[in-house]
Amino acid sequence: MGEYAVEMLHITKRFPGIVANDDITLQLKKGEIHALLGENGAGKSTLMSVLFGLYQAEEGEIRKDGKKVEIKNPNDANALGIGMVHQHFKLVECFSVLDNIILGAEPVQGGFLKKDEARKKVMELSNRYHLQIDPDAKVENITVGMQQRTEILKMLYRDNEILIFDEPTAVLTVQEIEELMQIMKGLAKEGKSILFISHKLNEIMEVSDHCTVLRKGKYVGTVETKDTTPEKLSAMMVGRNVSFKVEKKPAEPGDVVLDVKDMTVAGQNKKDAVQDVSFQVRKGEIVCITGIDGNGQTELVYGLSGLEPLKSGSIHMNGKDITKASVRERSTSGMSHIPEDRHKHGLVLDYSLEDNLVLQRYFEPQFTSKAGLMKRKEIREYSDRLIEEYDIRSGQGSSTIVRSMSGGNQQKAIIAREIDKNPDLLIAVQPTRGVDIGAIESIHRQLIEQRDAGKAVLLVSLELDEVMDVPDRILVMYEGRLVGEFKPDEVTVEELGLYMTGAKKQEV
Amino acid sequence: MNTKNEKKRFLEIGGVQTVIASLICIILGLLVGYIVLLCINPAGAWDAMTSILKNFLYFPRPEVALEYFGSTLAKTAPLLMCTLSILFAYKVGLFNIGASGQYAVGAGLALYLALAYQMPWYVCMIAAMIGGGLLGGIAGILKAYLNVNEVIAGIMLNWISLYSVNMLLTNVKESSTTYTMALKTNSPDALIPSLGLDKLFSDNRYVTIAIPLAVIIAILVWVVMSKTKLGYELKATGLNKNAAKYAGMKEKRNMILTMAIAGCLAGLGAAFLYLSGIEQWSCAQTAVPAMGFNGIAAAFLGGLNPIGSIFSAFFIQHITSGGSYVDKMVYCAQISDLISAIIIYFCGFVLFFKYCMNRKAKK
Amino acid sequence: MALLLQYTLIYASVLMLVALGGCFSERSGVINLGLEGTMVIGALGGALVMKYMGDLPAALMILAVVLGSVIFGMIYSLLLAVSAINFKADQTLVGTAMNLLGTAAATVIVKAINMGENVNNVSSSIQYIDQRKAFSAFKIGNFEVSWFMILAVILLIVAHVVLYKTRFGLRLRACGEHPQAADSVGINVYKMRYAGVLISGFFGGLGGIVYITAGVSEWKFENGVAGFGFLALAVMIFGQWEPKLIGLAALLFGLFRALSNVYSGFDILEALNIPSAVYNMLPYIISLVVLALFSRNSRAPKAEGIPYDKGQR
Amino acid sequence: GPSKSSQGTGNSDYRVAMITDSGDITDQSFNQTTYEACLEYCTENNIDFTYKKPDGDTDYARIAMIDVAVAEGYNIIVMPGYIFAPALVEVTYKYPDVKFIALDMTAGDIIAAAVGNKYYENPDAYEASDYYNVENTYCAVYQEEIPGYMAGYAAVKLGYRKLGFLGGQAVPAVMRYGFGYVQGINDAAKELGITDQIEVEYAYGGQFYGSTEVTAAMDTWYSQGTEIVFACGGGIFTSAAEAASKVGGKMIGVDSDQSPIIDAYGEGMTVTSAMKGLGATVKAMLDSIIVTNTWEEHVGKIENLGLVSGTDMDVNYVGLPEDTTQWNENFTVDDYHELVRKIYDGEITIDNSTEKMPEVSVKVNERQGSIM
Ligand SMILES: Nc1ncnc2c1ncn2[C@@H]1O[C@H](COP(=O)(O)OP(=O)(O)OP(=O)(O)O)[C@@H](O)[C@H]1O
Ligand SMILES: Nc1ncnc2c1ncn2[C@@H]1O[C@H](COP(=O)(O)OP(=O)(O)OP(=O)(O)O)[C@@H](O)[C@H]1O
Ligand SMILES: [Mg+2]
Ligand SMILES: [Mg+2]
Repeated sequence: MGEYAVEMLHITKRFPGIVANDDITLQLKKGEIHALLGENGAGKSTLMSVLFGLYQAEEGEIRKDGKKVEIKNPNDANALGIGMVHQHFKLVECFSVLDNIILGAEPVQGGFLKKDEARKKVMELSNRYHLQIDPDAKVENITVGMQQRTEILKMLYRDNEILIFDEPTAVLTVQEIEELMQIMKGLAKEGKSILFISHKLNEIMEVSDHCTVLRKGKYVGTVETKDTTPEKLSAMMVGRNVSFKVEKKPAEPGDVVLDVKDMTVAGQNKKDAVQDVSFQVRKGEIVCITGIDGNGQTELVYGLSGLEPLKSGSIHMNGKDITKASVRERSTSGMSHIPEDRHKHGLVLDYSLEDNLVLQRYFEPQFTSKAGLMKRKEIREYSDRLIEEYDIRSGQGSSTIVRSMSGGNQQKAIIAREIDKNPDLLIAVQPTRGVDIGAIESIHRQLIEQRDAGKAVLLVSLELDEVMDVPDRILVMYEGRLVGEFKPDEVTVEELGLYMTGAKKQEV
Repeated sequence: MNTKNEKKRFLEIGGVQTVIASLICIILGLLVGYIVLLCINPAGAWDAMTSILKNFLYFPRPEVALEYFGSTLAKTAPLLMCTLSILFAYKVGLFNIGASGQYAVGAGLALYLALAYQMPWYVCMIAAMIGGGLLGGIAGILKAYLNVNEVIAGIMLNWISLYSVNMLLTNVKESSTTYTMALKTNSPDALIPSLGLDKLFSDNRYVTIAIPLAVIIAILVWVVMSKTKLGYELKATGLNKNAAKYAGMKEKRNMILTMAIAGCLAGLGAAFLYLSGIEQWSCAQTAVPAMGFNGIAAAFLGGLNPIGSIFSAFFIQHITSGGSYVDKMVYCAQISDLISAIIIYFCGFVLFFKYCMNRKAKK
Repeated sequence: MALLLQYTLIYASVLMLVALGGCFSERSGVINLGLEGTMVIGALGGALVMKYMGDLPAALMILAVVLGSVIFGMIYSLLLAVSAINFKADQTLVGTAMNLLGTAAATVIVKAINMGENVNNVSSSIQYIDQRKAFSAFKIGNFEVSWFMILAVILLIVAHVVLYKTRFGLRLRACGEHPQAADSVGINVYKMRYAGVLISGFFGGLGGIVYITAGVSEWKFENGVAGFGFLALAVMIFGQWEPKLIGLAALLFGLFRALSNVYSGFDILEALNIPSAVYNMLPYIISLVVLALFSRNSRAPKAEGIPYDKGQR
Repeated sequence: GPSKSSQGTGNSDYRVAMITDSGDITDQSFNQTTYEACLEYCTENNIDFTYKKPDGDTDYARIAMIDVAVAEGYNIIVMPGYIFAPALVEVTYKYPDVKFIALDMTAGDIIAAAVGNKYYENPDAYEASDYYNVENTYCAVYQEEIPGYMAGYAAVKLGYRKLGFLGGQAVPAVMRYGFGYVQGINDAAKELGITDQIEVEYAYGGQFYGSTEVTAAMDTWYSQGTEIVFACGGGIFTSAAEAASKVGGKMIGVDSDQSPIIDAYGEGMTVTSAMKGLGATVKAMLDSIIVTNTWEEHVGKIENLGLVSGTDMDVNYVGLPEDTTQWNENFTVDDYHELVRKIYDGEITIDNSTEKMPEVSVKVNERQGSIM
């Protein structure tokens, strides 16, 4: 028995046209938390999928406890005690939490489910690891945090010794992230070995023992976390130094661009998601709305952009009443919107990049003739320009199908499209979610450039670094209401947290 | 090396792939069909297969063959319209299985106006188009506002239309038969004009301007889908209705519009057939018109491309008509249905073969 | 009244069985639009058994008929399984082709058999006058209960138990909702979908034989099954893909179908003198209205109709 | 191809082709009887025979099949059904050397096919012979109303009071049977002075085959007291027989003596059958062309085939089967012969129109639309 729980030696995995993993070696010690770091598309998820049996590597071998093993499918992985929390949760929405946990490893008698036995075991695990769940709740009705805990319980239920977490924190709130870090540390202390993927260096610094860095499918190196700094890590990952502190001049707010009064938006359930919210955004300032996911930010943006009607209240933009205006009218009168969910709203994934880049302006005379024919040549020129200016990387340029692009580049395309519209008001919702640090830097820079060009920017984010660094003003949202307003340099993260969880309140 | 590259590039062209994939499906279908024929009666299999494939060429005299070529074309026109109807909706992410019902309604209105009110052909044609469009629109509204799956709504509407049209057309049927009155004798103005086209096909009077019209409409559909703002919007709605809404498109309206246009196409198809006089509606009909279902096959066989559909619709009609020349003393009448059903089944594999070729070409 | 009940139950058994078939297939993620064709082929299987094994003792014969029809139904459903699961063909197209193919194939086969026996017998009918008598379980006055009705009820309960109480059911449903999730916990999605489609062949085939023996002792295969497969799909949706509700929906649809046949037994209805086309349309109109009212929160399996590709994420 | 099959194996210059109408040769009715008669005759005489089924229920498709048959070298074309009228109008001039036998074809059918519905406005203004080639075509129509009448008359005389008529589709031949049946019932009831005791259920199935739906409707009839049903339309009798077998109901067969096949559902179920000699006509015509050379006596005619003699039952084209009809003391074979005589002599007249239900004094419950 060696010191490694799992070794992945010289793994090479190719996809048509790309080497996703090129001779990568990763050794996971028993009882350690090992972080995996790399830009979007560096090959992290692929490597983990190989370990979990979702893909087969073309070259290289996997060793478990020093012995060579074959992992052909998740069943094999399970048998070897390897479990994975996927980047995109793999939960059946209409099943209960309990059903999701036992799926694939059901206790049965003659084919019939023994739910009581399963429930007992799950609740035991839940108590032991402080993983709060409601076993009978349907997954579609629970928070992302609980979904995450369900995924973790899924692994523990199978007595897995090696746990893979693929970007588990991308969708969690600060509190939930903190909780998760504690859970991971606890698991490691129990002797479980953990592989942890994240784009957030502070998390890696906090929990991991080692960190392996990948770049463009290649192995860059493995370092001991306690011997390194975020700066060093990012340099390893991107190949250059990345500045974390956002450089910006003080704001010079001008006229009011967006004026929201007593806005109320209906929610999924009986309760209104947004209640009597009023605020203003001026030219030349970035206002950030923050709060824990599910406190009405999404609906607030839907209301602003016209995706959902208001129940009451009014919206004025540049003095004009746009309360009842359609999405299109808002867009043409100067509103841009970087949506929260780029796959749901932001992109037509099966359209080409150029078609996506004109998604908000295809109807303008420069792209469509009077007869209704699309001006293909002009569209191509426009798209080529944006690709060049915003450094959108893709396989076949303008004609690339967006689905095949990496998440970070998809996001860049949206940002390019929305900014190039030259809006008076830019609404940016979670603009950096799931994007690597190099891209985060450039997105932040662009938001500030917009501000400096005299635009109004409304940022909606729950990424605390972003909330503290980018905006000029912070508004905290809790249960559909605005409960606090701050200047970034006059408030601490802890203070914000109190407002976000409803522990403190002020009249706004 | 160079030629290899060229070959590779040639294979990468979407159109080439579609044609090859469709040909593979046809060949597979014919092969399996042939095996079935062999199983039933080995002696007549070859003759039967050639009769099906020859269709009008079965006639030794060229002028007769030409005449029946014209008839095949006359029946291709409505099939092409149904194909376009299905294809159009499919491109927008909707499955218009209701084409049959829209077709029935088109036939109902066209024939009713022609026979009860002696309306001229263009009025009947427009009415058929509107009728089909309305029915399609209903399915669209149900989908857009009430989230009713359009396939199921389409199936229900097919039957409702069939029974309603039967009831309506009973008012204009021949007094001693179950058929609607013949247009030639009862409402000659309702017949689509030939403008001399019939002369090209040994005076086949069913060869009307419906045929070139159908081809023009196919080209029009292609232009709309790939070149216009409307096509851009509709396709975007089909691929991601949330994104369409986000981009300020009226996604509900687009969905309804799509189904309505699809319905118009199917309704027009019925007008093309019934106003050519080649067929009379039987008011005792208990099966939904097969045209709509054949259209599904033709749409896939044509690689979901409007231009490809012109050829695939012709091919499907060609073998359907060819089926009637099979020697009925050797094989029973349903054998031709069987062969075309087999080919239709294999049409389901077109996209798969295309995908395979794509992968091969990329490698 | 007894007649209305009788025919309601007859139609309900058919619709229930076929809808359950659709339910299993869709729960696994494959839309089976080819149930109409599957019914015809299943009916053919059962009819052939009656033709060739009609001399068996009643109980054995019934068993053999059921077996014959379900085996035929299952084999036929492989056409869908192979194309939709392995070749990722469009399920709606394949289903449609199967409907066309089912009637044509059954007719060709029966004609070949009939002509094989007697060159001049070109009919596509199979007769089973005596055999059919065995299906009657017992009679209460005018009201005749057939073994098939009893079987349908049993299978309804079995379907419910399988779907909600067994490991197989849980896994099947997972594949129709989120195949990637199922795959990631080691469930073979392809296998489960095969199972779903084969079960739909089982039920579809059984529904076919029940349909053709319901009211006649001779079936002409040219005529297919008169849209029952499609009606069953509506029953399935109305029943929200749940066996219990499918049972109720089948009863409702069966009632309307029966009413259109026996309305002349009711003086009020006869006095109304409504054309029978209206009665024929009723089940379809009602299902459309019902769908319009209840589809907003439709609980269709999320992944139905989408081919599963292991490699794709 | 046609060239190949034109070198037939038959030993005659004549080659016979039959075209089916909307049904198939398996319809247990019109097409099937014609097909079987042709096949039997041609096999006996070693003559090439084939049949063609159009690929759709359209005149165009029917004409196409005639074109094919002629192209293949067939020179006697048999067409069963009024539905061929438009085809007849078109092809008889086109192929002067081919001989056409059209069954169930009235002059009205031909004229309506040629001039449209305006024929019905003024039927007397037209002459059928203007519209088709009388040099090469023989048409025959059966007087189905006569056997229909006989069946209805006999049923009432035999003691049945609640009767039913189940047609296939509402096509002229079926309607003539049905309307004749109702007239027969009415006349018998009048003779017995029991018109108030008689009730007739009247419906079309909408199809020429049995199905659960039709059985359900028949169950309703029988369960409400209907004693006997005249099932008239191909295989639709199976549904009526099914329902009858459950309650010991009775049936009347159609076209031929159907007692053997209907009685499979229950011993003694078939009271009688309304027959017409379709097969006999086909054979007689083929014989007149091919063997006896008497075609000239028939060609150009549109014959009404019904009663040829008031006394010799064997030569009549229509009638009831004497051996299997369940005669009793109220209505004997002799009474039947008397009835035939009266009809032949014109003492009894039967309306043969198919426009609407005949005016009668018994109660007729006519169903709106067909069952399917
Ligand atoms: N199923 C697939 N088919 C084809 N190519 C793939 C597939 N999965 C991954 N790739 C390719 O492999 C590369 C590595 O992808 P991977 O998902 O491992 O990246 P990642 O490091 O996890 O990125 P991210 O940080 O965005 O999650 C991608 O750039 C992509 O082009
Ligand atoms: N079907 C596919 N074909 C080719 N490449 C793919 C495919 N699916 C994913 N990829 C590639 O895999 C990489 C990672 O994809 P992934 O789904 O992890 O998105 P992501 O970049 O992490 O974005 P997000 O943050 O939204 O999850 C991307 O570079 C993408 O190009
Ligand atoms: Mg990843
Ligand atoms: Mg990511």
